[in-house]
Amino acid sequence: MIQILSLLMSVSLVSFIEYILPPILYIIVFPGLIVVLLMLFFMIWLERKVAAKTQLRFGPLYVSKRFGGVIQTVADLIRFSFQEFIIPAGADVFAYIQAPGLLMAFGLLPLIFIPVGPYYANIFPANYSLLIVVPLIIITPIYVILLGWASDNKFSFVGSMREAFLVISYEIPLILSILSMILLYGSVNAINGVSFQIGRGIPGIVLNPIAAFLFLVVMIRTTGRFPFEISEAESEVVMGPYTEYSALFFGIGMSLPYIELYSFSLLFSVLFLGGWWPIVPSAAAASGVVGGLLLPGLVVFIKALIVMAFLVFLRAVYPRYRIDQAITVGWDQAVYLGFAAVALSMALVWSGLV
Amino acid sequence: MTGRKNNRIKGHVDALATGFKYLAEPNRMTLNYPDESMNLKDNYRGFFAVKDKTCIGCSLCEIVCPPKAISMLDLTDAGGKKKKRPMIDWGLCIFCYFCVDICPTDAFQTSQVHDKAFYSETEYQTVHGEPMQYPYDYSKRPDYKEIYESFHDVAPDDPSAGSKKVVPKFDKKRGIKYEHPGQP
Amino acid sequence: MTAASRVITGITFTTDEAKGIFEVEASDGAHLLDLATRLKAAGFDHCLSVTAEDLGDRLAVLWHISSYTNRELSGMNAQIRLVVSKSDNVEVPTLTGIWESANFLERETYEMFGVVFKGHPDMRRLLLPDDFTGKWPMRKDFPLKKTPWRVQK
Amino acid sequence: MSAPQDRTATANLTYDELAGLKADRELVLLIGPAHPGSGHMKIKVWMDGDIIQRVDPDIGFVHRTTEKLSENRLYIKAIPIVERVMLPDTINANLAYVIALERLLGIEPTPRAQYLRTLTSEINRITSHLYGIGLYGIFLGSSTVYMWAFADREPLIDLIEEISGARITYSYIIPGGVRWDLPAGFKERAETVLQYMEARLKDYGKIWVRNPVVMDRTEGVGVVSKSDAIRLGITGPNLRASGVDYDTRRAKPYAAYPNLDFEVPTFSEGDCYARLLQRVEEIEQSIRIIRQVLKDIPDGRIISDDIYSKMNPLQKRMYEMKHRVMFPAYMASMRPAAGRSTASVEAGRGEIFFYLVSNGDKVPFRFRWVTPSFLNLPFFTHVMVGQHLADLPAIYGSSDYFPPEADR
Repeated sequence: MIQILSLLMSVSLVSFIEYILPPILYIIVFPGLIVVLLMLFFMIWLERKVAAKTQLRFGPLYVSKRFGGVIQTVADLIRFSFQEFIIPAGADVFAYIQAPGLLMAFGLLPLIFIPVGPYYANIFPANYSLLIVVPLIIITPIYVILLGWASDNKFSFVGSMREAFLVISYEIPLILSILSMILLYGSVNAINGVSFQIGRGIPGIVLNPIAAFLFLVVMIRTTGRFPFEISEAESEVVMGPYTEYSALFFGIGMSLPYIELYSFSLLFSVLFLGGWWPIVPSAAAASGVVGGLLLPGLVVFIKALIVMAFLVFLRAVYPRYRIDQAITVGWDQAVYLGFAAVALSMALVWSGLV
Repeated sequence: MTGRKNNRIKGHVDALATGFKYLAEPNRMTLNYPDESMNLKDNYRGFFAVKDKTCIGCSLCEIVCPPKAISMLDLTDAGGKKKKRPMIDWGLCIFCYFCVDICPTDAFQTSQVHDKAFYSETEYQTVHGEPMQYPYDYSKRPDYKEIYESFHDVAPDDPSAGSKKVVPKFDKKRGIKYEHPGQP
Repeated sequence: MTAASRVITGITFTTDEAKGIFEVEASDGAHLLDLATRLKAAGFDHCLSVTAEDLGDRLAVLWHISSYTNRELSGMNAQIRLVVSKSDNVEVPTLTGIWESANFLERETYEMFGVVFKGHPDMRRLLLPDDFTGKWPMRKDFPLKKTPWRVQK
Repeated sequence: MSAPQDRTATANLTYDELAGLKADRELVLLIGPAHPGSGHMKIKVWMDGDIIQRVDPDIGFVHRTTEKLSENRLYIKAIPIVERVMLPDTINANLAYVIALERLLGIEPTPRAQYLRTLTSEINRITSHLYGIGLYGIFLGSSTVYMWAFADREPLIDLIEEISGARITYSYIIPGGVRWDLPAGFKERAETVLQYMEARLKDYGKIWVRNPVVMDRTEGVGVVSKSDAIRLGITGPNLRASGVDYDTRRAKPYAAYPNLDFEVPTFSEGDCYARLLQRVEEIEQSIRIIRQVLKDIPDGRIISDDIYSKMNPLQKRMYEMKHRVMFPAYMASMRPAAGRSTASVEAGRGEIFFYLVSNGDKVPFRFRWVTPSFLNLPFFTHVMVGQHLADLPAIYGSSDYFPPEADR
């Protein structure tokens, strides 16, 4: 106890700003929890609003009418918080309660390993960031199966099995897509990837459009956007894995795809959209929190927002695929496309064009 | 537009382009109901009332009423004269206007009011638009005045009270456009 | 009904074209099956309705048939009528073997009128709830809560 | 093979033998009545993996004994009752009943009334098809086409509202004619709406009908061959999408249809996509019919002389002033002579068949309703078998099944 106190005493203001504040900032504020929450509010509202505009109607309007109903989602959150939380009679209570928490945790974890600025390397070890992000993203189906199984509902179980089938079928394309970018950038460190793109002046989406397209498709699939909103297909399996959940736990289930969408979009803008380009911090600025983390992070965030806005807009255009069609695409065409992406990267590296 | 051969890429591009077209130029057809309400056409079948002076108490409206929403009440007027008058149960009425049309003396006064709200079940049952007590309290008879105006005045419990009145206009591009007649 | 008749492939229909009635009466179950087979062969290819009429002490079971493919026959709703004496469970032969489209229609007639179609593959209730205890609601003797009405004479 | 009662009986079986025990792998899903994809009905589905083995539709959740109700009411009171089971196309139900009643009464409507019946019936057919297309959209997950279809019903509903004063339950057609005449300037407004509809159909084509995802989902799914469609007695657009060239409007002509020039579109494929295309084509044909009706509509009374002569002087004066038919007291007391009649009408979902029996009393002796959705029930028992679970909403949506209509 005394040791800790003395340690705290010895911490000067400078070292606080330099060593302790950035990780807190990173995890709690941006791109961590607070921005995730704000992003959730905004994104769900945007999705409803964009869909409504296409569909000849107004969308959320009456909560804060002057601002187009932008705090409708906050009102929904309040409603969810005061709803009764029901545990079904046949449910495995322990698993039923812990599964959404685990899902949420594994949905949020990848955010820590996605660098949104060169300063990131000073906070966390960034050398293997891509290698860590990929397994964290694709581990979620285990908990979705747990969710569906614990609910003791056939529709939940069918929905969670669908989710697992789909995520597994899109694992290989995802890995191949990221692998081709790793080959291209010559590093599993995402910061090096961004420096590569900024150094050449060409974003990854131009260097390897096949990988970018593939990543986009996997992103749509994994986050359950249309036309791949299959595991929660309302007219088929009610609400998929979340059928039996109510109150805040249902809110978790509803917001999880958006959180996944957020981490995917950040990764997409880092890997394919040139990261924090056009802000290129100098070596001196990169060592500061503002110049090395916040400003570049803002750029990455805006790019990610645009990607997310496009993906949520797809709801207004597409119906959903059937599960076997989606799985076939995942195991078949998408894998070939993945090999083509890898081959393209190898060809680019080999020929020395980049 | 019907035919099976389709270019997939063109199909995706067309679908996305159509979506963007409506996103850029939203063609909203919603009527923001409590804030705006429609000025309905003259023949709209809304609430109606019986003109007491014209009614002859023939019971035809009661006979023809499909949901049996009308029942004839035996009333005594100020002069001690007995007469039958229809009592309308708005909870049953389906607004088919069979009663209005079958009336041999055209004693029904119609209105375009369709969104009157009731607080309780007992308010459904009215004579001349005035709520009756349930069970029927014959001692509290309404005085025979023209109730017609009461339907046209916006009642305090009317959901569309104070709303902007709009007129629907057909439009070649937008289907229906709601216009504010009061505004230029 | 005006007594006109029309003959289609040897079967005489009592007709009233103004009212859209083309009727042939079956004397018993065997005759019914024979009639139906011949009508099917003549081109009546689907069953439009199966129903019954409660005639007091008897029950008339009706099959309305028409044709999708035969232009001449598709203009009429022919009906086969079989009158049987009324009891709790009236038994008549099913026509699902001849017109498969009679399946659900016969199930409905069973629960509403208590007509058991012998040989029907799936003679169960269809519309009424499982816990309904009354008997044959479409028969005229089914007790109703009646409210009186008046008619101007 | 039947399911082993004792679970330990399967303990010594090899994996392949276990897989052969179909009953053990069987999953029974109860879709409905509280399921977003079921409507007011329960569909009991036996599944083997993702493949549907057997379907048992349990209907009747919105059964309202309407046949019995109408057999205990005056003839005129059945008009609102028949409307209420088929809310998306009330005019057609109303028309079918009135035709049956007119045949009993021996009344012939006037030519102008016939054209007005055809006009409202075709507008109603468009709204009914839009309803079907919209619900098909939400079944496949496209909320856009759902919202579009329901919004685009609005101008059409407004058109009938101008004529009849109501939005859904018009009660517009009465024995002898119709209740209201066309308002002034109706033809121009109707033409505007038709042009709007035609322009919108192009956008429907881009975002929905020719959307590659929709084509993937619907092509080759839920195929009903021509012979199957006839054998199962499927009706309406679903029948024509299987290649059967049958339309009640042409086969059993009524109203003004014999005088009109229209086509009956058919498709030979019989899959879900064909049923979607069928509805779109029929909307185009309905637009064509409405244009003809508005061009050709004859002048004259909208109510037959039989009824007109029974009106009292005040009512006759009202008719001359406002072109609004008031009911003579005869409407409440009509007693058709004993007899029977049938009526067939092509509604949005298929053939409505009514069989009306009078024994000379003031109420019908027997009033048999057969509604198109009830005839389309074999979609559940026959067409869905062998398809994937995800195809169930696709087939259901494409058949345009409407539970209250089937339950009555």
